[in-house]
Amino acid sequence: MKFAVIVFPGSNCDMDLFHAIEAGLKEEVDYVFHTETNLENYDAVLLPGGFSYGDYLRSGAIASFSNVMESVKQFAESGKPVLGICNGFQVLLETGLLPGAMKRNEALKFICRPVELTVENNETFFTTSYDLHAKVNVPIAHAEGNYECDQETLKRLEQNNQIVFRYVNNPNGSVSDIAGIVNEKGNVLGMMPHPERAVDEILGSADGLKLFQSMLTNWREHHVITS
Amino acid sequence: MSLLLEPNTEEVKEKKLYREMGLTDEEFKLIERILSRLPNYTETGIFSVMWSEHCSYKKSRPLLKKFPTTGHHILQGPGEGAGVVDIGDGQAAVFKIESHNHPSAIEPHQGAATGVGGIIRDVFSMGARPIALLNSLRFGELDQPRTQYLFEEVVAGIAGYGNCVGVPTVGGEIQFDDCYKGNPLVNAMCVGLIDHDNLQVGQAKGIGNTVMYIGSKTGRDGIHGATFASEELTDDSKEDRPAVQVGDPFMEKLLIEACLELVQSDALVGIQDMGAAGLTSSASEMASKAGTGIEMNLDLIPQREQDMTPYEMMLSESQERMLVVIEKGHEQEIKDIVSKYGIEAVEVGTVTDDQRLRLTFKGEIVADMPVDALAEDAPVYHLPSKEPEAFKRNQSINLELSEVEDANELLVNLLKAPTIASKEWVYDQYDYMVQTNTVIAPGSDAAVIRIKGTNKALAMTTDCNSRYLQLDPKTGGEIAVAEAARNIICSGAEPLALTDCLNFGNPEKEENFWMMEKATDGMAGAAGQLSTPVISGNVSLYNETNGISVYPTPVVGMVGLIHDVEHITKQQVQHAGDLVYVIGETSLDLGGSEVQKQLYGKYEGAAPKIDLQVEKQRQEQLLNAIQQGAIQSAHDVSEGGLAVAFAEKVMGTSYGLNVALQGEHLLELFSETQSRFIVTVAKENQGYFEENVSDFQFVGEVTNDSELNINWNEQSVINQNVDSLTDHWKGAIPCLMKSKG
Amino acid sequence: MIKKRGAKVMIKVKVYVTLKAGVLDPQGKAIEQALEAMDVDNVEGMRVGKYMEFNLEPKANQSVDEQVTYMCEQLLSNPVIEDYRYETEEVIVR
Amino acid sequence: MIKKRGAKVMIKVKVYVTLKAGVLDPQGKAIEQALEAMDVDNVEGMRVGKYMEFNLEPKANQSVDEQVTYMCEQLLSNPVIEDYRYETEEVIVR
Ligand SMILES: Nc1ncnc2c1ncn2[C@@H]1O[C@H](COP(=O)(O)OP(=O)(O)O)[C@@H](O)[C@H]1O
Ligand SMILES: [Mg+2]
Repeated sequence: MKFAVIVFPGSNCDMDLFHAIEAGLKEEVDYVFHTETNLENYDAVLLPGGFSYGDYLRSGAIASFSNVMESVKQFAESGKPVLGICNGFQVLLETGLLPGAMKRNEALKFICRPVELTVENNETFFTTSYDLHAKVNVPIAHAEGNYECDQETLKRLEQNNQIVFRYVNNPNGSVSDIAGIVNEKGNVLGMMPHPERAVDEILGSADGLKLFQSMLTNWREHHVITS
Repeated sequence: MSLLLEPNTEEVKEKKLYREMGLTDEEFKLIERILSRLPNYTETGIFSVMWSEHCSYKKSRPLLKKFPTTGHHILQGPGEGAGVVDIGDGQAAVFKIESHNHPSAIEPHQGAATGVGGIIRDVFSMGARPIALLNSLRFGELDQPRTQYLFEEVVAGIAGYGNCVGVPTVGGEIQFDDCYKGNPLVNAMCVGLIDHDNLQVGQAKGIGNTVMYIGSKTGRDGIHGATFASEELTDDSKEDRPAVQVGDPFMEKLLIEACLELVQSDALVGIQDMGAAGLTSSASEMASKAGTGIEMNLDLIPQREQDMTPYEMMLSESQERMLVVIEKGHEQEIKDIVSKYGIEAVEVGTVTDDQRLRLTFKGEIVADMPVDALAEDAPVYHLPSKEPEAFKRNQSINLELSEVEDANELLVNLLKAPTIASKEWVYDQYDYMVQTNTVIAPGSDAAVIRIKGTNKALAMTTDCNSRYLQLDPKTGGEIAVAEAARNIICSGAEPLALTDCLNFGNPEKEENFWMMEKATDGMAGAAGQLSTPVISGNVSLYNETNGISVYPTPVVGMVGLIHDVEHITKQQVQHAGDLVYVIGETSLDLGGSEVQKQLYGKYEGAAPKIDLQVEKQRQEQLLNAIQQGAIQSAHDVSEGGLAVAFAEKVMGTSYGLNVALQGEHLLELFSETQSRFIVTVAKENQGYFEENVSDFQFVGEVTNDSELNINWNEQSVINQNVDSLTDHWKGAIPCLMKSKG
Repeated sequence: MIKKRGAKVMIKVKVYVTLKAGVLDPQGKAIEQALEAMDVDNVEGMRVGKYMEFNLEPKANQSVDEQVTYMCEQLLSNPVIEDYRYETEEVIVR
Repeated sequence: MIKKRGAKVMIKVKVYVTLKAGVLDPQGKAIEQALEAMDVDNVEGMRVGKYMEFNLEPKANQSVDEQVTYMCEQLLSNPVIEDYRYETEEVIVR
């Protein structure tokens, strides 16, 4: 399986994500620069965390206009998997690939710490390796992770089972403890916590690895492996 | 400001305008002699910043000479952007610490942020990828609204910058004492990783080569910042406000990636960041080091504002700018590399053979000075010093000892003292995990960063207990180095080298300079004894408000090598049933201790003694035992003594401790005797431990009932639920900050 | 407005971006609390937004309103949680 | 203004906080670049500031200007790098 890690100016978790795929999942992965327009050779697109364009104006806002995002939209529309982590999630919201918006954390401070999540939906392309309602330990590191959406949207998210991760102890004020959501098709996941920071016991948790493993397993099921 | 308004050459002399720039009459005469003519306004400004203490070390150089700076593993000592130490496999660690005290006192958020930005540039300008940040902070008492504001904004500034550039902030230290009220200290340290063959130098080699400017445009930011950093803060310092510059961490991140790619290009000859004194210092230092000269056309400098004068351009401290020298003819190659990152590279000058810094502007020569005069020949001052009255008194005082009514209450109060209390409120705001190498996060003795693709890891810490230095600067200086090494050892690492930031008051005051002499004596001695050469550092003087100086605060940043990640050791206990040992005997050392502050509200008496021989032996034995796998957890005993150290070994865990101690006076439980450690050892390793480590005392066992029980001469003096201790310890700072207003 | 020689007419645009009514404003709340801590107790409904100023060089083929609206909706505000309004004024520069 | 029964006169205050001239505005710079990327090429001098709105209940012993000035200098702006200005207007609530 071949992954693309998109690199925006100011992305700073791109290398971590790259490492998680290469050393953790042991699959193929490339950096794809924000100026690129061709994603044909990839089976999954990963939008990394960080501070694209310095988080200026609104986090993710400026990045959502970069060339590569046009291709990412098409990639997503074609049903292929797109994962946005932290700033990547914010980009997906600003691009409209996912509903809602991010506000500054309730406490108005950047928060970096390991948090506990519950897996609310283990039937998505990204979560089948988790048990339903499993408690997983994955770090957060953000200043604008306070997820906001109107009541209708929230109802829809709940009805379609689009809420994939919830915080056990809401750290940032997110509506209904939301930590991660998928689009209706289920092929675009955005989450504030950093699974790529939890792929190695020596760093405190490997719970994030299952997310990438789910992607691999589900991709294989749809692709006869020729070799 | 425009050219026309600038004073002419005669006015500079007659009106003694050079004084406002920080030059003395003698220095001005010297400049006249060097040029054999009068310097014009621009030249005077350039000399004044290059000859400021911040850039020239004219008052501290004689002290810095005492530091041991060499060793078989030292690849680069003081003199470049940062020091470099070999860590094997063709890799090296690059690190340096720097102060941003005065800017932070005026504008805490931007002052701290730009301090972080500057030290990161020092590291990647060596060709190294920045892999960790630390910071050492000093504030007044945290119940003061002004202090709360400074504290909150400094932390936010560090977080805002470090988090954005994607370099994890993994450690540091914070001390609160009234002497820092008006003059907080903000020291930032950066550690980088490099392959030997990527090592860069800030040199303008090769006559005819091209000088290029990379990064943000030049504005009128921080003009005279370097001089400003070399003056005392007075109430009207607030009028110096234009000296405060704003950082752009986004640009810095782009610069890091662009420069690390540049380093791979053979066209790159030399690179240096435009730190203090911006274009002036980078250009003259690069030329001076290479024995060449530089000619620059200021019309080509990218400018953010209209009608900038040569004076303004040369003295601007706009952030996120680099100066590079490249082989003639390869300009386009460089432009192509950096433009990928949306950055501009502009030809602004050439390397010449006449060892002069020559600046042209609108077709005229506006400055023409020998580079060595600027970078090397600043007058060096050997200032007079005098032993302060207080010193002798403190050595002879014998402190009256109050009985400890309630050791439980005293322990809780110590854990709630901001200097000892958990700093979680702070590092919660720092991204300490980005780059996914942080094996030991903030909250243990030293932070540990693994090195991907190897079995190795780096341990790092900053330390300085300035209370000891205030009472006895030499001993305090020794302790600062020893404590840093202790923290490194406890994490399972071999101390490699150190960087230091000398924060002192006005050196023209004889008592202050005496403090500086003694402190550096102590540090130099300890650095030698513990084989941790000084490979970089920085000096920050005039840390005074309205004549009151801060305590002598020579912050020590140390890096150690963990040869095998298996050796990584935490401060917290690991298993119930493990044996608890104290290494080193305890005496009644209360001078400068936290318990003295608690009970008597002041520091007096003699600082704790330290025997560096003993220190070294214990450190070596403990490290060896760790490397042999005989140690489950290790923690050094510092502020608050054994009682606090025992608590620190279990707080935040589900474990407890049962320990029994003997002594003369219950205050010994809180005494800050040096060279002590608390370790836990698995039963099966008891034999090995007791044979190979000396000066140990078996004191008890790790339990799993999360109770801290301490018996003193068969009496139970402390029995506390660990969770409630943890709440007090973690709650103290958030609580003070909430009551803010 | 008489156009001086060499001078150039520009449109000075001021954009105000605020959180939609009903969207909780953590910053506004924090400021109100800080004010109370300063014994300012007669403030209510504090809302914090963004204020942007810039000069726009008028274009022949596009009205100022068209263009500013486009900028606000596309980039300067996030319609999901924010409202915007703007003011324009002719100024003569240089 | 005639005060209706049960109604209450409040002062609606609008505060504009901007970076002092000459102080680097990285955010403004980034937005300009983003606009260029969107082919908006006729914008210059983008500066980003804060905008705050709130209601103030007039006090007998202190003028509105005194109070707003105090708030702006103490909390709402950072006098070291920012300027502020404000507008006030009487409104009747409830
Ligand atoms: N206290 C010190 N101990 C050792 N080296 C020092 C000390 N102060 C400054 N230096 C060295 O002097 C050189 C110049 O220091 P500095 O001006 O702070 O560097 P920069 O120009 O990068 O800011 C650096 O190599 C620094 O490591
Ligand atoms: Mg320690």
